[in-house]
Amino acid sequence: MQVDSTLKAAVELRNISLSFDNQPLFKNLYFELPTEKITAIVGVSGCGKSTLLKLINGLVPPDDGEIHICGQQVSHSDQADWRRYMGYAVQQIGLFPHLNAADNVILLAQLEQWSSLSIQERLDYLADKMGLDQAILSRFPHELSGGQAQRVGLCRAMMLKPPILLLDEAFSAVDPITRMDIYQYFLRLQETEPRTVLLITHDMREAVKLSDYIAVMQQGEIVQFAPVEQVVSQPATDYVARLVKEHI
Amino acid sequence: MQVDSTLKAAVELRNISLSFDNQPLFKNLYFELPTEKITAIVGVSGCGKSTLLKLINGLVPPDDGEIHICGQQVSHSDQADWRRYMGYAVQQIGLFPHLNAADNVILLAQLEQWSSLSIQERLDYLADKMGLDQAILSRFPHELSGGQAQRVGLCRAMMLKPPILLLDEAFSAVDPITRMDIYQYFLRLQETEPRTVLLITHDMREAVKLSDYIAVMQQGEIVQFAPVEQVVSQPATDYVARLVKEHI
Amino acid sequence: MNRWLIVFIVGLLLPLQSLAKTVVVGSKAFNEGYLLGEIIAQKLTHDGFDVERKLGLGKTIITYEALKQGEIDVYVEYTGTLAQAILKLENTPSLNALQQHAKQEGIKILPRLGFNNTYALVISEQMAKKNNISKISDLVNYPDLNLGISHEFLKRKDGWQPLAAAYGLPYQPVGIEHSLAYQAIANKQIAITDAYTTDGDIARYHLRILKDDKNFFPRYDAVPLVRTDADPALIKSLQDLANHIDEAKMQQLNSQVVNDDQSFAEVAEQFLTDEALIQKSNTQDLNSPWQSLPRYIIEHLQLTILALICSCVVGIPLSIAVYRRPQASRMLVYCTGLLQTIPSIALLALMIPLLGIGWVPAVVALFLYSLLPIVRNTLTALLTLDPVMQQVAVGMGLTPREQLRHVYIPLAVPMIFSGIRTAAIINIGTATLAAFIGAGGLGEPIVMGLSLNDTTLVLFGAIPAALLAILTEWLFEGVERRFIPAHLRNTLG
Amino acid sequence: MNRWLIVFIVGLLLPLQSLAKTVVVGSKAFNEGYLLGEIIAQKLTHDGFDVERKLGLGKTIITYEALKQGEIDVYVEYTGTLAQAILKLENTPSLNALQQHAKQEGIKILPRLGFNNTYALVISEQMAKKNNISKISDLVNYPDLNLGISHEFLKRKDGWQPLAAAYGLPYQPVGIEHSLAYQAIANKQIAITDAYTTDGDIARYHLRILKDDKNFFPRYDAVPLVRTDADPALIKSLQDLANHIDEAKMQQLNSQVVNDDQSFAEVAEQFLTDEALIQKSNTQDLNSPWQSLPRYIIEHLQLTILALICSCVVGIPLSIAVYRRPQASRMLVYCTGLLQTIPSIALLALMIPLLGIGWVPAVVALFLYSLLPIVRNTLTALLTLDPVMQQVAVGMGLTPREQLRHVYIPLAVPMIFSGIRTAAIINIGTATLAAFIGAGGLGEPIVMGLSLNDTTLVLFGAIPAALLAILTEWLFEGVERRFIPAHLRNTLG
Ligand SMILES: Nc1ncnc2c1ncn2[C@@H]1O[C@H](COP(=O)(O)OP(=O)(O)OP(=O)(O)O)[C@@H](O)[C@H]1O
Ligand SMILES: Nc1ncnc2c1ncn2[C@@H]1O[C@H](COP(=O)(O)OP(=O)(O)OP(=O)(O)O)[C@@H](O)[C@H]1O
Ligand SMILES: [Mg+2]
Ligand SMILES: [Mg+2]
Repeated sequence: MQVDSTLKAAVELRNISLSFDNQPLFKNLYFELPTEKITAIVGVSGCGKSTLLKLINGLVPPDDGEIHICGQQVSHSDQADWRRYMGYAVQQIGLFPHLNAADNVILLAQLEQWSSLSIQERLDYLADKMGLDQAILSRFPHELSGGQAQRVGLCRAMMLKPPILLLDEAFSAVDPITRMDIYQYFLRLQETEPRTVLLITHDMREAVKLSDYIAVMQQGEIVQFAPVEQVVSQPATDYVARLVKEHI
Repeated sequence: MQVDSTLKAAVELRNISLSFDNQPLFKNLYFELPTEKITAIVGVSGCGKSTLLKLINGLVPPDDGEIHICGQQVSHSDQADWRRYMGYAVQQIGLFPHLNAADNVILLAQLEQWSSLSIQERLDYLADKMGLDQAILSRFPHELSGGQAQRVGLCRAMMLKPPILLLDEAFSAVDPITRMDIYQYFLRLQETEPRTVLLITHDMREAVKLSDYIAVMQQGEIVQFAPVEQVVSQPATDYVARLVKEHI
Repeated sequence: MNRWLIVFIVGLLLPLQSLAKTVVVGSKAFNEGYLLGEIIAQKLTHDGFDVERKLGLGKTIITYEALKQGEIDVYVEYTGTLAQAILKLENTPSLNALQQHAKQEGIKILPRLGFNNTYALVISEQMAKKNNISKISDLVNYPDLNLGISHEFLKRKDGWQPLAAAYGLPYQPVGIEHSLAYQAIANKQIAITDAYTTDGDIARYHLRILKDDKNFFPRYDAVPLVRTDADPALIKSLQDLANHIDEAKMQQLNSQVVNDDQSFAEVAEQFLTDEALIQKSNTQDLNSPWQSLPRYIIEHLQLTILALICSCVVGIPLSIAVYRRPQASRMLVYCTGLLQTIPSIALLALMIPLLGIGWVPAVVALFLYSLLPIVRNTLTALLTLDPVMQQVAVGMGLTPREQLRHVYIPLAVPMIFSGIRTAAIINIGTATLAAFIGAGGLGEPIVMGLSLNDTTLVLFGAIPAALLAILTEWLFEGVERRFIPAHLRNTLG
Repeated sequence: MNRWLIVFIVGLLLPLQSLAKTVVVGSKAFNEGYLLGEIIAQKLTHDGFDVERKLGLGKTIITYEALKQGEIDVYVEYTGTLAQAILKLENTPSLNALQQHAKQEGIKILPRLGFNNTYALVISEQMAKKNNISKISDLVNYPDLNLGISHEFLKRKDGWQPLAAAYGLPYQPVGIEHSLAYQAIANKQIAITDAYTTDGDIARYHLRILKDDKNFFPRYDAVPLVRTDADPALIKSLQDLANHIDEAKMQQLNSQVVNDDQSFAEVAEQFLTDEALIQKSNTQDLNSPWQSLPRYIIEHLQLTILALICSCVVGIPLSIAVYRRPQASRMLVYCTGLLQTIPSIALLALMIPLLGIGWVPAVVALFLYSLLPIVRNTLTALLTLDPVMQQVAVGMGLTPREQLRHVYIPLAVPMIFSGIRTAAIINIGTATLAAFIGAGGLGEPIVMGLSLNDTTLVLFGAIPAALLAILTEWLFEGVERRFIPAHLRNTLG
């Protein structure tokens, strides 16, 4: 699959409603994810960012509304077919404890029956970019430090070169210097082979540095969704203004 | 127990050595944690920050060396007795899945047989400071967002008002605005009833804002340990300089 | 939560308590024993007692010991047996003397039922009339009569030889199978044989009992035995039966069972009504297994639940105590495993010399069998806990006991329950073997049915056992729903 | 990894294959049957065959069916039994005719061993000499002799009545217990009784068999039976035995067992050596259970392992197939639970009409019993998986099959193994009951020992069974060490 780059939105959520235990979280949410751009979602803890990613990935079915991926409406059961084209790094990292770091990363490629050569190549490439050495790759998850595990999870999400990437606070446990390297890698990648990336972060500077668009979420609503510069220069609400002021 | 505030170091590690699978991590590490001050540890992912906390808490016994807490040398088995006086928020959060958020927080107080009134009071106080409402407190861990869970973990560590607090990236999943509130709370607390706090962070600005001292760790060694201003103005190594430069 | 659990368990065990207060009627395992047991049971029921029957317990010594140890409260014994086989007295003492001896053992002998079931020589009525023979000493005059004597009586120390000596009988008897002897008399192949005085066939074959005019045979008077501390009301009720059954009556009752194919319950009721000892009840067939079904089920449940509780109470704490020490854990698993390799019948048999018969050895055996699944699942659950949870529990300063109580065990509970459920189901199956050692339960109709080749009776045990298994599953689903938060629960319940 | 597992399993099952190629010698369950079986077994062993003994199989029809279905390869039958009880022929046909009938059933009758074990009348040698009685028709002249005839012979359709009619015998015999008859003759209480011609007591009591000069009794010639497709070498070896045992010889051999307390193996070896059919071996006591121990253990292992493999192969996939559907999971647990409530002996007995005797029904029964712990643990493990792991597995795009194969099952493995280990241990225990239906194993010495009241023999089964249980634990510890990463392993192994 290739995301049709002429399409404005690789993913489109229309009129999504979702409640947990009769507590509505989303009410008629509309959201579109710009094709081949990096979009950051920021917002208060618990406002529904991770849940939005789960909706897109199909892990949580909406109570109501439509989800379009690459221009096609998909039902909850169809969504399974799209998942391999969406790399997904979950907030809890969630490495498989019975596989070592390398095996966690390459699992999908093995199932896709890549040649072991191309698997090794891709693994080495990603590990290098993420600052993981061979010793780390051969450890089991419980032997990794928090930041190492998070980067292994990131490699796992990116292994198949998915055209869509969903990153849920994927750099939060990585130290600033390594993080800079990863930013550089992403920005360069975006120039040569652009992906559609949706990243959740609490670091406004990360959002500004990495992304093309910023979506600000508040209590299950997108209060501002605009190119970075616009969010910084014309914050739509007080909340956005505070975010921008405190962190830039 | 009260930490003797005339003591320079509430915790002192002397000549600590530790290896994992014959890979030495610490070699003759010396570290002291200033009494009733906030100390931040920063450093590359995987350099040994979390392991240092585990050494202090007694979760990992050193291969060699001495650990002094409040001026007394403690053996690995003794360390158990000190743990209730050290609030510890682990990097993986680690809420108990069979208890709801509130029960996770109050467990230790219940075991200490606090009156239910003082338990409720303390819980309400902490929840308020951490921006957790009643609805969140009654949820089970798997129903919490990442940032909510992290704050519940923080409350749990602080429940017994421990004189020593070990915080392993305890704010990383919290949004910037809420985080500001928590900073304020900590700083005000430190003025009225000062604690000995050791916090690990990847956010240099957090370190600068919150802490009195900063320890910079590199590959199992403390390369600079000084008051914040000194680290900012006179970085001891290139690495420290880069850290300071990139993030302030 | 714990309160509910206790209420639940106590509720289930209550029937055991209430049963313990009923009167338990026992009997030895032969027709007359069953019948007398049934008569006593119906009399007591009529007098307002809550009666449990433990009929057909087996040999004399088992039944007597059961009475002494309180597993049964009354059974009918013969004075001769009591004197010789039980109290080991040399010559046959008077009833009074016997009473004294029994008292020392805590046993009280109640008044005779009225018949003396001893050995006798019988002759056909016709031949007796013809030759005017009425007592044994008359035989001296008829040396030409054919005597067919049962092998047992020929071999007994107090059998044929001393009898012949005492009376000076001039015969060389032929050994004969007792069951064929009457037919042989009817066919005139033999004239005289030995018999029990209450044998139902005596009337049927028109035989006359020769009077033991030299009082050679010891008396085997049927007497109910109770313990000396028995409820006076019970004794009173049993005394009503005194002298209501003479030899002829007993012969007739025996014959109704053997030859007319009536059930013990029918014959007993008929007798008691005829003698105006009880009023005729309107209930249907008393002997129907439907009537005993509740008792079977309750007994089965009690066996299973008691054993299960024991193995939980022993197995789980034991596993918890050793799980941190690999060697000890290994030993524990090996030992519980070894117990499993003892075949169930062998284990039950092994228990008898140690614990006697009844529900105690059965519960112990079941308890031993149900340890393995519980122990292994508890150990495995504790040893495969999420290491982060362990780190946090230790790191926050919980003592080892608190770690277990508040973290590890709650997290291990689904797996431990899984072991308990497996153990419970296996127990329900194995408990059907308990009937072999008189512990009752659903094994009773199964064992009876197998030996009588009565499939219906077998199903009376097998189907409820199967239903119990399903009920158990439901119950555990309910308990788990109560005690385990939904998201941690084995959702199939 | 999988390769090793397969090698391991095949390695364990190999003996089954090799045993399948041995000759299995059967016998019916009475002394002469055991003895003839042992003679054949030793002869075949001497001739280089790999011999397995399945002696004492039970009734005629079970043994015959076992031969027909290939579970045993040879046993000794009597021509009269073959004609009447098995082939249901009216009058007694010639050996040739019998051969024809048997052929249609795929059975080949080998030449007679030489004796005819039929009914006969016997008289004391002394009395015979005195009155010059040698054949049954002589009896017509001595109407005063006392005849004591066994109850069985009296009752048989082809027993006393037609015999008396055929010879015109003027006696009114007395029924007597067969076991007492010889003593009665010795005591001169009776003069004549019935007997089997090969009864070892005939010589001992100095009795003479009266010649059946009117050929009243049908012939019961002992003949080895094999299947028509039997190995010619086997037939050849068995033919060597032809005409080596006449009635007197058989009497003597029977007597050695019954009266001289020699073991079957000793008597058989003595006989074969005396007749120069084999050379005397130098080995110690052939009957020692030590000798059979390896076979017991191998059979036991095979039963247990086969059943365990079956229940893994069925139980684990079945649980995996249903675990997402609560209703189906519940049904599965209920059904496997129901199977557990059928008492083991009843289940084994139930199998006989369906699957005959031998190891097939035993394996099936064991398989059914070991399902529950495996199914329940598999289900519980899958249903209590860490939900984050499930989220990640689904979210990264694994198909349901891949989720199971690569995530859920590996994570569930410690718990599944725990179930398999419980099942294995329970199996080892329950397999001891397999001997009841001729499936061999360590139950064989236990069952034999229990019936002979020989504790040593019981221990010959019980101790290896216990050791097997420990061995099994070790084995599983090894397997787990091989297949489960250390940090996920139930560390006690
Ligand atoms: N059980 C273990 N076995 C082997 N290596 C281990 C084990 N635990 C930790 N390590 C290694 O020790 C090093 C230090 O780990 P630690 O968790 O202390 O790092 P950290 O400084 O906290 O990193 P981060 O910022 O990523 O959390 C890492 O390289 C890690 O891979
Ligand atoms: N299974 C659930 N049951 C009930 N409430 C839930 C459940 N899952 C999530 N929630 C609630 O929904 C809200 C949104 O959660 P979500 O994880 O999307 O937040 P978030 O924006 O990712 O927050 P964070 O920045 O802290 O990760 C939270 O208040 C959370 O408590
Ligand atoms: Mg989130
Ligand atoms: Mg860390």
